[in-house]
Amino acid sequence: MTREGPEADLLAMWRIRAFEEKLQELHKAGDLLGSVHLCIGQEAGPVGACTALSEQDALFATYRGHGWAIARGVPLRPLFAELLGRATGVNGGRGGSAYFSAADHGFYGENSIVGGGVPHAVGAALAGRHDGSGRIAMAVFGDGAMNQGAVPEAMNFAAAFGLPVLFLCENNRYSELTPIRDMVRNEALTDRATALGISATRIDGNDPELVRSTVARYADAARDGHGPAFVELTTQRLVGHYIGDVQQYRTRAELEEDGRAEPIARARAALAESGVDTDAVERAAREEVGAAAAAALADPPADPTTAKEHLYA
Amino acid sequence: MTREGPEADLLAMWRIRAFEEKLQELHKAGDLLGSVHLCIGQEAGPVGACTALSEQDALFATYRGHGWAIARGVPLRPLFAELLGRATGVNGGRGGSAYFSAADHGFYGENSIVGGGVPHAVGAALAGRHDGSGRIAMAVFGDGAMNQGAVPEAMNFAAAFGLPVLFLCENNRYSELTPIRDMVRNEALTDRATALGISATRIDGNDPELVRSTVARYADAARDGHGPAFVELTTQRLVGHYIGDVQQYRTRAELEEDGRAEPIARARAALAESGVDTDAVERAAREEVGAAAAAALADPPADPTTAKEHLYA
Amino acid sequence: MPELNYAGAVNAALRRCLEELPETLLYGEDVAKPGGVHGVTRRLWKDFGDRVFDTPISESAILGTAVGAAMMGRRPIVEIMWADFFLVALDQLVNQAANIRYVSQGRLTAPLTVRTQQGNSPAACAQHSQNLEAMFTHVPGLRVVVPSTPQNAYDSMVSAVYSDDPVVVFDNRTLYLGEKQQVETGGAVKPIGGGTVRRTGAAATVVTWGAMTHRVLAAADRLAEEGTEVTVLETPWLNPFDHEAVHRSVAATGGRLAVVHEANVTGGFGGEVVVRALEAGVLSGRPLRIGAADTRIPAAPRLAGALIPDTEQILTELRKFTRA
Amino acid sequence: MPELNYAGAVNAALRRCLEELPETLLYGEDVAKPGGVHGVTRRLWKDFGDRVFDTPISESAILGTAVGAAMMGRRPIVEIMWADFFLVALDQLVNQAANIRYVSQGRLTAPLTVRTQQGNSPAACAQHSQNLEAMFTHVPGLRVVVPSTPQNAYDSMVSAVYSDDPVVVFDNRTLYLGEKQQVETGGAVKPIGGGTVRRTGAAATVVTWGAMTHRVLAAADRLAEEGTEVTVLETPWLNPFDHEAVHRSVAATGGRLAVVHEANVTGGFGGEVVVRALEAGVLSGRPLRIGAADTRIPAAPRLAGALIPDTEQILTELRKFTRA
Ligand SMILES: Cc1ncc(C[n+]2csc(CCOP(=O)(O)OP(=O)(O)O)c2C)c(N)n1
Ligand SMILES: Cc1ncc(C[n+]2csc(CCOP(=O)(O)OP(=O)(O)O)c2C)c(N)n1
Ligand SMILES: [Mg+2]
Ligand SMILES: [Mg+2]
Repeated sequence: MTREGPEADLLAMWRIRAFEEKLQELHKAGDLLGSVHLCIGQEAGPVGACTALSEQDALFATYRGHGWAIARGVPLRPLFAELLGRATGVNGGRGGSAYFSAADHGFYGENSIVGGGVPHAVGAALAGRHDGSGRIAMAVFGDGAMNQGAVPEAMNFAAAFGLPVLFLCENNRYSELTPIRDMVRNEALTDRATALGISATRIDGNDPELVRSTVARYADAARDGHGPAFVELTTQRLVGHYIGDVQQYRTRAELEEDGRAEPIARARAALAESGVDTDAVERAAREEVGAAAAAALADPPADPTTAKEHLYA
Repeated sequence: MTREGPEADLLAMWRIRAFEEKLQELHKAGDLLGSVHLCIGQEAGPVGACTALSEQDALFATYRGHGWAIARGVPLRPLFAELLGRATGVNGGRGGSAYFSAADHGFYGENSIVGGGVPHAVGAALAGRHDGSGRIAMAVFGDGAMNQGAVPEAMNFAAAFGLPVLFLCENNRYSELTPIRDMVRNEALTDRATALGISATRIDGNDPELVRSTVARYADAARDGHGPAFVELTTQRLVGHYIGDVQQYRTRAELEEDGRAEPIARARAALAESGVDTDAVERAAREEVGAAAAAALADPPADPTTAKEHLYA
Repeated sequence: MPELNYAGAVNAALRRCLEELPETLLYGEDVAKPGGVHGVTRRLWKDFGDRVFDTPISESAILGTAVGAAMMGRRPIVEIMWADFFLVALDQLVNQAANIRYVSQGRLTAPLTVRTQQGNSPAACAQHSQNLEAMFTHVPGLRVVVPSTPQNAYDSMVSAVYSDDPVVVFDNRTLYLGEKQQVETGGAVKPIGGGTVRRTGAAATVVTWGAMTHRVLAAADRLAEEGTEVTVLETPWLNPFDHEAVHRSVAATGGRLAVVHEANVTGGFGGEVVVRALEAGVLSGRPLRIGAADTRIPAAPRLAGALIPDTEQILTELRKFTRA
Repeated sequence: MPELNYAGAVNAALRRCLEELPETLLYGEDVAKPGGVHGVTRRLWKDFGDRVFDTPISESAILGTAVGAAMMGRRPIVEIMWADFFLVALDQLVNQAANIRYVSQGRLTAPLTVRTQQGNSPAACAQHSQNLEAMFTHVPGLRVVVPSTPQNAYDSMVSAVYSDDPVVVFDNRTLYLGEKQQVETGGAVKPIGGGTVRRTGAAATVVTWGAMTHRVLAAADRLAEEGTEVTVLETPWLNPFDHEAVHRSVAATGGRLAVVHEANVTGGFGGEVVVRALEAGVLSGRPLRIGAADTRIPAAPRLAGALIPDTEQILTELRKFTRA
């Protein structure tokens, strides 16, 4: 299977969804604790966008970042291990579900402060301007984050200096339990980027190929010195804000509609038509994920005697 | 003389300018200490906007707020007294040049944190919605403040809830010693308001009558439930950011052009043509200001034994 | 007296304030229709209409509008969902709210209450685990309270809202769904300040607040079984803080003082409690400070557990301390 | 050795860092073309081109981009024009920079330096007068230094920039244009931490930092004329803080310890210094804490003067203390 193309995309999306579904199981079983934010339904964004990035590019995500880490190529076992508090986790259990990083894979971290990572991406782009790497950076954040002051500050900073950074807004229509439409007067979030002089577009975020080509185009422009860009991905989460959120704030009709729009259902239908055995793709993903989870569960827990290490140089 | 009309406006503008020029003198003489931000050249904004407000409306300004306080009707003697650290100051010397208030006159304070007062105005508008006062609120801030996160946060908050607040941006083209054009990619600052769903316009901020009619129109709309508005006033300061700033960052040509655009020169020329004795207007303002300053200088200094009072209820 | 858990007690206090004080408003992220991410503000939106509302994710706007509304005579109660999030908007409390009364010589006031919750819970990340009360107790002009039981959560919330000063109320989310208690609702509004003697004993005075209270009491019970009785003074109000009560107790317990909080030790408010006792001349020998290690807080519960005092650690340290 | 005032010394240190470390960047509001509102960064933009630049009034973006650039191997030096302005963007230091190394187990680091200045100057308003170092010393993961002389401003700036941890450097603007001093520029980079014995005497140990150092020394001189010699320990580095040096000195001065800072007393770092000495068992009798009154700072210099320790007040209190 190649890295691009609909079948590869489906596998990549399944890998993420199977990972998230496994977390649901682990949470139910009591192996996984705390607040865990799943991206079930939002897999097309990470899969499309990450395949448009180069190795040296820097990605900054949010607490809803598992899919982004996986799409960036972070191996599954140390990811599970991180969430399970194992010594073998990508951060030895220090980060947890909402705040881990895997710099080796260009994944410069989740962030559990809404908007907190967005200026980091701008800083990474600034670094790229000076270190000769040709790096671009990408910040991923939600619709709700648009209302957090650090985000427009970071966007303006990037615009003013023409920095090579892409702002990717995953608009899943909700911020925790509150719909974005109730929190803004103008729902066209791209207008905010345009107002800062940033090229902006809103696209179907459930289509990995469209995400890839859009991001690739802006990434090329950024590399060529045309400055930042803003891409809004319309998408949906099929599950609650965190594991345990029963989504009383959504109607059944809305959930059904989202179920039809979501990327895996769509990709599966399209590929099935062209004769691909999509069940096999799903099985492959689930096997990979299952093996990684089992291995991580068997990994040694983080060692409390090391808990004070690494605070200072 | 009536409250409105070109001659009243000229007097009101002269009152502000004479006040500020007196401060220059007092600073030179060592009576006035510290960082003092004058609004010389920017008098049309306060004069035009404040005459469009009602008594119960709430105004929130910045450290460059003397003119706004004066236009709101705060008497000159306690204003001077405040800046001179006198017990008779509007805040008994606690506020100083950059952070005084005079709530009795609907002047809810300067603020010396860039953008810090903008959410206060939104909060005052929110209060107005609940207290039956029919109050609207107005936040005044500079071009540079547009890049401070609290400002877009406050603007979106007002927009989302349709609150009766006017955002008045005094664009004097500089933030301290740095030109706004170097700090933004899109110089049309009104776009940022529009993007949030806020009606916005950019007008000649050196024309008090235009400022008044524009603000009055939006104030009426806000009172009628049409939500917030944003007015950008193009203007200029004829002096440094603070007393002592020698403005090396501005060319002589620019200063000369600003000298032609500034509101008092323009109003004087216009009124002289229609036969008004504008020198008499100036003299009247200077006399009033001179008397107030002299009185304030004779007022008792703030009493150090009271310095710990009023911290808590 | 209704039986309420901590969340229910706060809810009852908020309901009382909304009923009694028409100038109150209650807002924050997810507090209205969803009833709060911890369910604390459940049903208030239904009953009080547009005085209770959800906001954008804009902490500077939440706090800043509360300051502005308070200046105009409203009495806003706003929520910062996690204390860690204060840090994106601290200006509005420290540079703004705290200054208003002082600088205007009382012509303006800022009677607002900020509700938040803090501390570590299993697997919470480093950005959702801090205990930040000491940052606020260093700021003249702000009142600070860190309750621990349904009753004192109720009382301090009502007192906070009735106070004419800005008050920050720090809950701990691990307490919300704790045991129910008979809570005296209604009744006179208590003045802010003060604490409670939770048990008495001559071996030492242990001062504590917030979620640690329960661990300290459990440790003190165990210690009592071993024959050592300590006084436990719970002091939810850190500003105003009742230093005199501490000093009286320390004097009565041989000059021995221990302070226990969840915040990390260095720069924690425990240090202030100790120094005041020292300055008052009531201490004898070395005091004991127990708090989180001076590190960040890792997500893995086993790691965090090694850094944050639990009953076992408190017991061990108190045992050593009282026997020294 | 060049003769430099404090501002010149910082400028020289920045110049050296920009020369020696190509990965440094220097930015902030008005720091480049205008050379800084206090002239500290003058001419650096001319000489280092686009590595030195002016920014929008966006403290979250300034600090946040510095964090991001530092994670990628740059070594940013950024300015927050007034320490009070940290409060609009504290998240980026406390929730972000301080966590990076710890949480990533050292796979990522945040070697950034934040320059700021603080304290009161004549007629500065309440929002431009605070001393906030204690907020930062309570945060594990951040280094903190508060210099007082051209030489230690130079040294600590160089050490800060070379440090692989986030460091906050608090200047005091009243020192910038103070007396010139022979400053040893160049030379080996000193490790962070430590302090200086500024004078010795047996009557007491006085610990101080920042602008207060000069007032303390002046008071100590006057006290010496009266026949009482105190040791003055200047400790610019508050994290890491050399508690051992304080304890040795306290032990050598009869267990008597005074701490003087400009920040308000309650919750100030002085309390921590005292408690550590108490915990180390070197104190005897009551300590002395001198700092600003626990109020806001009013603009009128006569009012502020009544709240912030000056030489006279320090002298009076030290006199009483050493004679007690
Ligand atoms: C500064 C800050 N405020 C509030 C929160 C609490 N919070 C966590 S996620 C979230 C909703 C974010 O919504 P959105 O940006 O749309 O992202 P999504 O969760 O939908 O991916 C909120 C309010 C936070 N983590 N940080
Ligand atoms: C949060 C914050 N950052 C920085 C400053 C320092 N500062 C004071 S005035 C100013 C420039 C503001 O420019 P602008 O908003 O255009 O207003 P103007 O002074 O031109 O009226 C700056 C950066 C501040 N007071 N507050
Ligand atoms: Mg969302
Ligand atoms: Mg300006």
